[in-house]
Order: sequence, then structure tokens, then C-alpha cells
Amino acid sequence: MRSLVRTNEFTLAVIAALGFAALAVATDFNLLTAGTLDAFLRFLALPIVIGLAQMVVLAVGQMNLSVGVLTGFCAVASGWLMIDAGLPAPVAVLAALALGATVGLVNGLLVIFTRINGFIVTLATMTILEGLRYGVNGTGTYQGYSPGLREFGQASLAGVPVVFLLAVAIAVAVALFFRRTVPGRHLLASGGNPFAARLSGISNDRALVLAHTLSGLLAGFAAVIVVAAFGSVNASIGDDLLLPSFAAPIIGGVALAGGMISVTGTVLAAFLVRLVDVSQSQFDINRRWVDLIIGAVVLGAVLLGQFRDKLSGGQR
Amino acid sequence: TKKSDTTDTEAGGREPAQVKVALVPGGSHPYFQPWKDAGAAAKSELSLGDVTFNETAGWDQTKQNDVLKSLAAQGYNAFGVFGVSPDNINSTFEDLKRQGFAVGSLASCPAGANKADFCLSTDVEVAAYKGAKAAIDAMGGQGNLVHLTGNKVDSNTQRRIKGVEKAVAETGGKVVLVQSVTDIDKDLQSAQKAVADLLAAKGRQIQAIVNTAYNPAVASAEGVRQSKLPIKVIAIDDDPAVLDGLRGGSVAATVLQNPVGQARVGSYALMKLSGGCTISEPGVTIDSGSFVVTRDNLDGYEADRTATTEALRKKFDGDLLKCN
Amino acid sequence: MSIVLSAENLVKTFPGVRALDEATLTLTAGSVHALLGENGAGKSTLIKILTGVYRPDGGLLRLPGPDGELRTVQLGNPQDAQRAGIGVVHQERNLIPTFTVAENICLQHLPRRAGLLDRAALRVEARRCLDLLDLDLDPDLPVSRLSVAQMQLVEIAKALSADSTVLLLDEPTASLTNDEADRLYGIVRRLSERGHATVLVSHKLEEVFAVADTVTVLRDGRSVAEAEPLADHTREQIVDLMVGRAYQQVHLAERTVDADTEPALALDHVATTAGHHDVSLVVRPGEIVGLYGLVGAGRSELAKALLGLDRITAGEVRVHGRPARIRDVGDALHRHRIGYVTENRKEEGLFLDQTVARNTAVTVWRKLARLGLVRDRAERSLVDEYADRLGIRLASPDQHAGQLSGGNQQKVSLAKWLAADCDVLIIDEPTVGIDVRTKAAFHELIAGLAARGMAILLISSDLPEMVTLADRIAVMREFAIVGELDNDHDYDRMSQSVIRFIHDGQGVVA
Amino acid sequence: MKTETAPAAPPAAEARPPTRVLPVWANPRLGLLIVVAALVVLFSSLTPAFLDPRLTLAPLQADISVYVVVGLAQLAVLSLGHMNMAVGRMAALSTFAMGLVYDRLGVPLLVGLLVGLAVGAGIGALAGLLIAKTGVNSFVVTLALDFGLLGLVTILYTWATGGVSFAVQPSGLSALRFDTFADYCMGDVCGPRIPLVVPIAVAAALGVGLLFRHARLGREILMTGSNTVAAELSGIPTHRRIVAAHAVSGLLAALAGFLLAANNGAFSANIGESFLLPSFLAPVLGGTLLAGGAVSVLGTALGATLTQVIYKGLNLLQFSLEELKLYIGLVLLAALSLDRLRAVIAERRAVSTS
Ligand SMILES: Nc1ncnc2c1ncn2[C@@H]1O[C@H](COP(=O)(O)OP(=O)(O)OP(=O)(O)O)[C@@H](O)[C@H]1O
Ligand SMILES: Nc1ncnc2c1ncn2[C@@H]1O[C@H](COP(=O)(O)OP(=O)(O)OP(=O)(O)O)[C@@H](O)[C@H]1O
Ligand SMILES: [Mg+2]
Ligand SMILES: [Mg+2]
Repeated sequence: MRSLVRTNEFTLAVIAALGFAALAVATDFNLLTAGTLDAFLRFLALPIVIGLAQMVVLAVGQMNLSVGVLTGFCAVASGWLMIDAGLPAPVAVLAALALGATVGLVNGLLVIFTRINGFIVTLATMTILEGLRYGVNGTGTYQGYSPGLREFGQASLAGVPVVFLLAVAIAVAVALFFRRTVPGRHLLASGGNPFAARLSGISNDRALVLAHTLSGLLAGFAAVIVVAAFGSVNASIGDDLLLPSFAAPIIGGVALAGGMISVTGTVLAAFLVRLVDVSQSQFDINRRWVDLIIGAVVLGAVLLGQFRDKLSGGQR
Repeated sequence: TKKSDTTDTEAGGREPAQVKVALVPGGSHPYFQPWKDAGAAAKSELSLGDVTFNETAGWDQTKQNDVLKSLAAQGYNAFGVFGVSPDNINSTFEDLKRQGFAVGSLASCPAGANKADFCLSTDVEVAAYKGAKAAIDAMGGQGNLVHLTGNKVDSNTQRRIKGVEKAVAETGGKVVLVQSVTDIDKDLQSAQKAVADLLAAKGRQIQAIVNTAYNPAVASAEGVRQSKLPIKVIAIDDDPAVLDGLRGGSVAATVLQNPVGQARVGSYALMKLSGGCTISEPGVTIDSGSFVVTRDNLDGYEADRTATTEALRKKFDGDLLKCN
Repeated sequence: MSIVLSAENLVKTFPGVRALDEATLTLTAGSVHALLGENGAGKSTLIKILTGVYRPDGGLLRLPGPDGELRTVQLGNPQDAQRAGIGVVHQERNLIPTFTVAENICLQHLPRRAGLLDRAALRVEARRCLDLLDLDLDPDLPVSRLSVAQMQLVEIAKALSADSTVLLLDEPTASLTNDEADRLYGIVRRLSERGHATVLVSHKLEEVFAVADTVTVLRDGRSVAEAEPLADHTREQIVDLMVGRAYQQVHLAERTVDADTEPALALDHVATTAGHHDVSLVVRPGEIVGLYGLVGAGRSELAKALLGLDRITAGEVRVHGRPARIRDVGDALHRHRIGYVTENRKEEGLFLDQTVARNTAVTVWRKLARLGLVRDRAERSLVDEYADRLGIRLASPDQHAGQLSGGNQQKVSLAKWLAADCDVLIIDEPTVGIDVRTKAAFHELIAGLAARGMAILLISSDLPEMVTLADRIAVMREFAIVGELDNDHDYDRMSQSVIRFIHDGQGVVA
Repeated sequence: MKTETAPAAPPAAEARPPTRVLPVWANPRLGLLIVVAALVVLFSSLTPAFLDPRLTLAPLQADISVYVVVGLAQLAVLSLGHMNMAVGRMAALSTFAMGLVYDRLGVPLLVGLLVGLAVGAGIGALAGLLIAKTGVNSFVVTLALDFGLLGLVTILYTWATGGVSFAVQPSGLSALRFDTFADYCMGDVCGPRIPLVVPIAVAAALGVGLLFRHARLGREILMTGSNTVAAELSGIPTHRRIVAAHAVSGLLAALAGFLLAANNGAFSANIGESFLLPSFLAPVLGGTLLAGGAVSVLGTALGATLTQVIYKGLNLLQFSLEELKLYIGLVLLAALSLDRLRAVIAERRAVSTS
């Protein structure tokens, strides 16, 4: 119990719960009305998945700067498949996932074959993907595609948006992968101490490729969420996802150096950021002040975590 | 000792075939897409040396400056520019004019005095006013209105806000501007999120939304349609997505601007200036026109626009350009 | 007896260094084979070739096939070695800090069921390996929470988990207590009775003679004795082989300490946030005071508290008679001229990715700098001087510290504190992983420092070393000093008294 | 007094063969230089306009100058293994300060620059202080700071100018912007066509080079980056070194902001908006690791040059937006892979011949 209280996840959960309660009270419980809650959770799905997409590469001590743009590219490409190529929605969805995973695979292969820093490789592929994303439909917007897919995006189960459930399911799957599967453990081992992992017969190269591929696949899932839930896509999708993709896992307690992940932390951090977002529209706060507030909240959260560490450290 | 500035030259004396026009938007945006065809048309119509369209600036003033320098290095000598940053673009204009190029500010005017030869642009305040008027009409003259727009720290956005406020003020309190949401035009997803949050927080109190930026327009049309709330959406421009909304009913009206006219008349004026004409009133600002389109006049608006474009050209020939 | 592994004429070159130069090792079933050599002789390199970490530049590796015939093999990676039945404990710690004990032990072959990790099986298997070592550790504990010694034991458990026929142990006892080491050697003997072969690398020759039956000696990457029975050699002969030169006595500098001299460092009933209480100790100029205790007794922590890394909550610290409040190491070094040579050179002592020159000069840049700029010449000559004095084997002062062999790294870690020219030096476990010749050299050096008036607080778990060097020995147990003895340099008597203090936990402060 | 039975102390370490020096062509910096040179040749053969001194080369040098300093600003904290996610916004805040003093106090160019540098160093030091005191990851602290400054800078500009830009043009700014040394003559001898901002960037690079190569401060920062615990235990005041490195980063960010303001001709809120990725790109291309402990100033300069040359060349070739992006990425990957290949071959040769 004590050890649970000391975790970063616990701090985040407390802050998130307090923040949510405070906002609910401050909005005269408007936050808890079906419509508001629905919008809250629907737009939480994307930051969760994109945060996880970044987290899986952070796990091996790499970064993927292309997650955001890749999400946009997959989304626009599936729009193209449905509208310009006239293919049915399931094909477009599968294609988005496959495309994401393939680009991730290419990222991983480039990293291991060129031995260039993953940061630079993904920066380069991000630029390439920007071109491709624009190349699909220029500045045009796809909308009015598959009603079934959009209905799926709008659907709710017991008042909870299906896309949010999808994001949670993905988070559970990712957690399970890292916790319970052998490739997942190998991946983390490789991130925690590559040399030791190699001495234990784990292929670091395979771990790198796997992490990047998974990251791409998750970006593909993010694209599916975008296409389904938001009803229209164009080449600007993904531009504002890069920083949130880092913010969620890192605030959530994931180490940049690799070897340590936290799915719960990532989800909670995404929740926190979304909370600030929503309070902005509820109270009509100037966006610039929101930026200031997000900055303060993030710093506050980590400082609190630090304070907690100090406290528990002192008890030793 | 410093050498005298011998590099400063005046535009002039170029035959049309020597005039190479560069149309440079601030970045990729549906609004500018008509420039491409209009520029090509101007080239053949006016027998210009060349007309190019370069949208690689990516909404970054530094990059746009770079693009302009590269174009100059390739021999382009007349520039129609949408300045990324209205507050900074004047120094770029001065830079280009120092090198003896004709420069027109297209689709947006610099903040403060215009240092380009002329500015041919939608009067954004008027356009926003018209949009707000259309919204007030659509909501039946009373209720709550929301304004969605782009980058707050941009003088054009400030003018748009002013235009909307003016229209609201004229209702004498019957219409209330509940909120002006800014900074949501950077990408579609932020616009979608902002619209969803807005509708969740205040959807039931709102009767109309007026958009003065593209991504919010697309997002609010779709968002309102999905929420099934009885909110009238006033969009901007005539991108296929907006026209579809107009036909489908999710958009009540849209405010069109005149990018074609800007590119064609702009190229024409740049050619004339390069050929030795001068502008009678340096830095003059000309409204390129804005039009409210509803489902009823969907078919006729193109003719209005062509007429306006023709009138613009006449205006240049008549009293703006001094040629000898 | 059947040969289970044969390495012939192995050659391995690193940029600028020939680590192995035709080294040969032959291993027979059921033997415990000592692999000896000075620091940097190439022992670890050889082990890494046998486990597929490095590929040799030349030479042959032969292992018995299913029919028992020796066959030339290529070990491309560590997995190949595992499959060939070779288990290993490397000299460096190679655990995944965020993983549990159980996972680290079974990392090479994580058990799965229905595609998922089988945590129950994992725990059972880990328990089995821990039991082999009589180790009572929770398999679900993250490794990052273990002490250095416990980590070492986990590594050994990991090597045992593979059920290997060949076990390679590179300095397995460097951070173990004698009891733990004895337990390990018990297992090694049991394994060899069952026909397993073990290679043991150690600088503790007493252990080697107690456990091993055959020996290979490496000198400068070349084998100078190949699989000879250890019984044929005396300790002195082995050392001669390693060093390549006739055996000589070493003289420790003569010292006399006047008990009236003002102590250079005095602790008066000190308590710390780390948990120490009532610690009193004096060290006079020219004196070596030993601080003995079992691993975890709190000796290193005391040193760190003195340096300001933990707070002192009660009592007084005096330096040259004046009460001192030391805020950090910079303070200790520059204001009070106290230095601390850490026991943990990899994490706390060295900058592995920096040059040896920088590693050595880091404490004296203040002195070497003019107008804030460090003079490279001065730095260079300083490094040359200490490389010379300590016999550090360098390809060049611009070599990274991480490329040095363990013993040479230890020397660099000491060199920077010698360069700093302190009055008081706290030296923590100076000779862990150090070869005999260097160890003697270290002893001579430390005695020499004291003879020139330095006050030395020597922390060591190596009792013979203590008895050799110290003037007085203070014994620490559970963060308190439980006794202090004048050293009469008689090992048996001293060890008995010390052990009594430790076990009884009480003693009179002499 | 006592005698130990052990062999003689070692004599001086036996002479070992000296480290084989890698061949000149294997130097990583040289590899970048070759890649840059090859690209210059390629681009000038594809479009002669690439060699236009006034319209291409002079602006190119000015751009490189800005991004070298941007790269150095990031390099200053990469030396610690830290990151500065707020480089851009630190530049924005500093240029705001410069604009404010030029506008309100009418101070000379140099004074305003110094004020801005001080503000940059101050905000950098604040970041460093937060990181050192709390031990929180630099990424998180500077990211949060970036958000905070993003809000602050626009709020400040709205307050001070009502817009996003100062209209003021301190004297000398336009010379920095337009002039090259060719505009200054002694009799008939004029200088080379190098923009006036270039020496500023060169001075910054030399300064940072000196700092990390020879100065005690810089070396201690590197040691802190290499192993903080060991640095602490070697008597280095690591907290102060962390603060110092971040202050240097902020100072250089401010300088980069000034250079960009000079190039753009205005002190405005969007200065620094596009600094973040290039700030990492230049040092990392130049061989500086994200792990800390080692930096390459020359490499950073070459990295910045490489990216700007690619950008300029492709710009001149008039690609459409999608082609431009595509080729920037591909050229970058190709250039890096070539460089890698060269390094790998060099390593192989060195090992096999020694
Ligand atoms: N990765 C490496 N790169 C460069 N040189 C190396 C590397 N590993 C080892 N060496 C060099 O090879 C030689 C042999 O080193 P090795 O670690 O095998 O010695 P050792 O016998 O294990 O010494 P010790 O007893 O100190 O552990 C040393 O000179 C060392 O500096
Ligand atoms: N009773 C204990 N419970 C948990 N941790 C302990 C305990 N005693 C010591 N430790 C930890 O074990 C580690 C070893 O302590 P320390 O280094 O001070 O001991 P030492 O006497 O110097 O032993 P050595 O240096 O030989 O390991 C420290 O990290 C300390 O916090
Ligand atoms: Mg070794
Ligand atoms: Mg200790």
C-alpha cells in the first residue's frame, strides 16, 4: 500500500481526480452532462494513443519524431482510399494500420542499418511524410466518407464514446505486451541496459525494429481514431501532435533513457492535459494563458512528484 | 568607408516577356489554390515571361523570406506576396523593392503603412462584418453568436474580430457575441477539438457560429451536423468541403473572397509596374471584394466575382497606374 | 579426461591495443581452471570471446559435438554460446535495473505459456537458482533495490540458471564477503564433481589456490602457462609467471606517528541522516586508520556523510583541530583538503567516456587553469607523471577510461586524488579487482603517502590488507563503531579480535 | 617497520605502441565537409543561380549564421545530456527585451543586444536552477517553460506593442541585415561578400569551442554530463555547472534571436518559432551525442551548413511543396548514410591494419 502511494502514477491519479472534481464543481456540473463528458473522452482518445506511440520507442531509448505526421499521413491516405479510390471503410482502416506499421518498420530498419541516431532518422522521415501527406490531396479536405465508420466514431457504449474505449483497449494491450509477453520484456531489457541484454542473448536490433514498428502501428490506430471520430481529414492533421506525444509519457514518468515505461502514467498525463484544454473552453480563457497554465501544471506535477520522492526518501 | 548604395534600382523598362511574376502565399492553404490557375491564365493572356506559384514557405516568415530570395536568384522580378506575418512583412517588401522589383501585397495587407507598391486584398473587416451579418440573418436577428478564427496575434485577426463586433453592435443588444475563439486554424484537429469542447460547454445557448478561418469552418460545419444542434454555421471561402456543406445544409452561408481576381489583377499590375508605370498612390490598399453566398445564389456567384475582377482591373488602369 | 572447450592461439585487437596475442586455453570436464594474469593481461577479453561477445581476429575455437569429437565453431553472438552450454558471469555487472530478480535470472530463456510470459514458472525457476546459492532473496524485488553484493549473487544465479556444462566466472567474488565466496566455491566444487568445467578469474590468489586445480596464466595477451596443474606451482611461481620477472620483496615505508599530533581529521560523537550514531574517530597526519566492517555496515556512507552528501545531525567534525562544516566535495577538496577515493569506480569514480587525461586532471583544473583556461601541456605532464608513478597501462592519455582494464581503471580513479594533493585521503576498497603486483604497489603507495604526512582513512573489507597497512583498526557494525584496535600486524590475532567485535556487536573503544 | 611479501612494484608502464591515428579522411567532421561540398557542386551544376553571390550566397551565409548559433544553444545543454525544449521561446523573450529597450529607451544597437543576452542568460539560468534543484528531467522542465514562455511572450507583445512586433529599427540593424563586407572599402580594396552577421556567429562558435575545449568551466560541464555522480564526487559543483550550461544556452538562444531579427528586420513574437528541430539537427548531425559528455562545435557548424545548403538548393530547384519535403528528407538520409558508410570503412581499416 505504502509503495503504491509513492508511485508517480498515484500522484498523477490524485491530481487528475482533484482536477476533474474541481472542474466539475466550477462548471456547475456541466462537465458531468452527457454531451460534455462525451466530448471530453472522445478527444482524449487521440492523445492517449499518440502518447503510447511515443512511449514504445522511448522504452528502447529512442524517439520517434514522425508519429504526428505519420498519423496525419495515414488518416489522409485512408480518406483517399475511401473517397478517391472508392474502397470500403474496413479496407481503408486496415490500410491505415498497415501503412503506419510499415513506415514504423522502415524507421526501425533505417536506424539499425545506418546506425544513425533515431532522432535524426525520424526527423528525416517526418519531413518525407510531410511531403507525402500533402501529396495525397494537397490542401483539400476529405469528408463525407463512409457513414458506417463515422457512426462508429460517434457511437457510445453506456455513455462512453467507443473511440475512447478503443484507446483504453489499446492501452491495456500495450501494457499487457510490455508486462506479459516475451518480446515485450526483451524490448524493455534492451532499453534498460542494451549491453546486458545483448549478453543475455537478446537482439537489440530486433528490439529497435519492433519498437519502431509498434510505434508506427499505434500511429495508424491514432489515424483511425481521427478518421472515425472527427469526420473530416486534411493535410494539417498531425501538426500539433508531436509535443503532446512526448508530454504524455514523460509527465507520466517514462524515462527518456529507456527501459522504463508507464502506461497508466501516460494515460493519466494525457487526461491532465485534456483537463486543461476543457477548462479553457468552459471558461473562455485566452489560449495564451492556457499555455502558461499548462506550463505551470506540468512543472507543478513534477515538483510534487519530486517532493513526494523526498518525503519517502527521508523515511528510509 | 562604405560604398554608396549602387544596388538600389527602380523597377521599370521591362517588356512583358521579361517580366517574371512569382506568386507567393504564406504557406499551403486551400484559399490560395486558385492562384495557381489564375497565374497560369495571366501568363498566357499577358504574354508574361513566367508566372510561378510557390507555397513552400510553410507559415514561417523566415522561410518565406528565404523562398523570396531564392526566387529572386532565379530571375523572378515581380512579386505578389501574402506575407506570413503582417507585422514583419514590410521589411521584406522593402528588401525586394531595393533590388528593383515590383511588389504587390496580395490577399493580406501589412500591419501599419503598406511598403509594397499596392495591396490587393479582401478587406477582412468588411468580409467578417458581412459574415456576421449573414449569421445574424440566419439566426433570425437575435440570440447568441460565436466567432471562430485564427492566430490571435495577427493584425488581420484583430480586424476580423472588429468586423464581427461591429455587426453585433448594430443589432442593439439583440445578438450577443458570446465568445471569439482564436488560434484554432493551425491544423484541423485542434479546430475539431475546440469546436467539440465549445459545443459541449455552450452548444445549447448558441444560435450561430461565424467562421473567419478555414479549418474552424470545416470543423464547425461537421461538428454541428454531428451534434444535431440547431446552430447556423457561416463558413468562409468556396473549398469543395464548404460548398458540399452549403448544399447539404450544414452550412447556412459562406463568405467568398476573390483569390482569382487577386492573382490575375495582381499579375497585371505587377507587369505594368515592371514596364515603367508607377502607382499614383504608393502603398494603396484595394479591396478585392467579398460575397455572401447561400444555397440560393450558389450558381450565380461566379459571375459576380468575374465582374468584380474586371472592375478591379479597370480601376488599376483608370486611376491607380500612371504610365507614360 | 575429455576436453570440453579448446581455444587455440586467439588473437584480438582493439584500436591501438592487442588484447590477446595467441592465447590458448584448454578446459577439461570436471576441472576448476584458474585463469590468471595482471590487470589488462586479456582475461576478460578471452572470456568475452568464449561467450560470443567479441569475435576473435585470429585463432580457433573448438567445442565437442554430439559425438564428443572436438569441432571448430564460430560463436557469432552470446546466444550461440548459451546454446553451446557456456554460462558466464562477466566482470562488469550486467543486470537490467528495472527488472525483477527472477526476470534477470531467467532473461536468457524466459518461460512462456500460450505465448505469454509464465510468471509462475519464472518464479519457480528463479527460486531454484537462488536456492543453489542459499540466497534468501525475494524473486519479485527489482534489481535496482539490491546492494552491490546481492547483485553479484544474482548474476551468479543467472549463470547457473542455464544449466551450462562450462561456467566462466570473471572475478565473481570481488564484492562478496568471505562467507558468500565460500558458499559460491562450494557450489563450484559440487558442479565439478558432476563433470561441469569452471573457469575462474580472480586476483585473490588465496581463493584460487583453495579452489582451482589447473591454471592458465596470461601475460600481455599471451599464455605463458597452459592448463598446468596448480599443485605444481607455488604462489610465488605463479606471480612470477604473471609478472614475467623475478620475485622481489616490497618494502612499505617506515612510519612513526606521534600520538600527540593534532589529528588531521577528528569525528566526535557524530550522527548522520544516513543513520550513523555516536561515531568517534581520529586520524593523525602520517597515520593509516582502517575502518573495517562487513558489506553494508555503513562505512562508505560515513565517508559520504563526511563529504556533505548526507547531513551530519549531531556531534562535531574537526579538520586540523578546527570545527568544519563540509557542504560538498568541492568544499572538502578545496577548503579542507580532504579527498575520497570511491569504492565504485564505474559509477562514482570515473568518467568512462572521457579521456584518461581528463579523468586524472579533473580535481586539479583549478590549479592548471590560467584565466579560466586549462593548459593542455600542464595537464599532459600531470597525467604522464601519474601514469608513470602508478604504472597505468595506457595506449595514450587520450584513450577513454572505459577502454582500460579494470585494474588500470582503479589506478586512474586513485590518480586523480593523488594529483589533488590532499592532507586527508579516505580510500574506499582500493584493491578490489586489482592484480597482486598492483595491489602490492598500491600498498606501497598508500604507506608512502602516509609516510609523507598524509592522514589516511582506509575502508576495506579485505582483512589481510587491513592488517598489512593500518596502524589502528576501527570496526563498524550497523552504522556505529563497535570497537577499535591497535594493529600489531599479526593476522591471526587481529582477525580474531575483529570478528569478535563484528559478531558480538560490542567492544571497548580502545 | 613492516615488510609485505609481494613482488616488486611495477616500473613505469611498458611502452605500448601508440594509438593508431585514424586516417585524415576518417575524421567525422571531414566527412560532413565532403558531403556539403558535394552538395554545393551538385546544386550549382543543376542551377547556376546557386552561385549568385548577392541573391543566394550572401543570404545563405546569413541563414547559416543564425542556425549555427541556434545549434550551439542546444549544444550547450547537450553537453550535459540535457535538452532545451525552450530554445525558441527563450530567443523570443530575449528579442522582446531587445525590442523593448530599443523602442522605449532608444539605446544603441550593442546595448540592446547586451540587454537581450542578459535576459536570455537569465531565463536559461532559471531553467538550469529548476533542473538542478529539483532533479526533474530537463526535457520536462524546459517543455513546461516553453509553454509558459509561449503564453508570456505573446502577452508581453500585446501589452507593449498592441501587436506582435516592434516597429523600431535601431540604427545599424539594417546594415547588419543588408550589408556585406563588399560594401566597405579601403580605397579600391573591398571586403569579401560576407554578410556582417557572419563574424558574430563565428565569434560565438569560437567562444563556445574555447569554452568546451580549454576552459575549466566547459570541461567541468562536460564531466558533469558524462557522469554527474562522479563529477560531484570529484569536487565539481554540479548544480552550478548545470545552471551555467543552461545560462549559456539561453544566452546563445538570445544571440540567435538577435541575428534572426536582424535578418528579418523586425523584433517580433514569432522569432524562434522554428528553432526547435534545427537546434537538435545541427549538433546531432555534427556528431554530438544526446547522452552528454562530448560536443563538437565544428560539427555543429557543419551540420547547420549542411541543412541550410540542402534547403537552399532544393528551394532554388523550384520543387512543389510535396517534392521539396520529400527531397529534403531523402537528401538528409542519403548524406548521413554516406557519412556513416565512410565512418564504418574507416573503422574497419583502422582495426585491420593496426
Ligand atoms: N572495448 C575495448 N576497447 C579498447 N581496448 C580494450 C577494450 N576492452 C579491453 N581493452 C584492452 O584490452 C586489454 C585487455 O583487457 P582485459 O579487460 O581483457 O584485461 P583483464 O585481464 O580482464 O584485466 P583486469 O584484471 O583488470 O580485469 C587492456 O589493455 C584493455 O585496455
Ligand atoms: N540495514 C540495511 N538495510 C538496507 N540497506 C542497507 C542497510 N545497511 C546498509 N544498506 C545499504 O547498503 C549499501 C552499502 O552501505 P555502505 O556502502 O555504507 O556499506 P559499507 O560498510 O561501506 O560496505 P561496502 O562498502 O563494503 O559495501 C548502502 O547503499 C546502504 O544504504
Ligand atoms: Mg577483466
Ligand atoms: Mg562501501
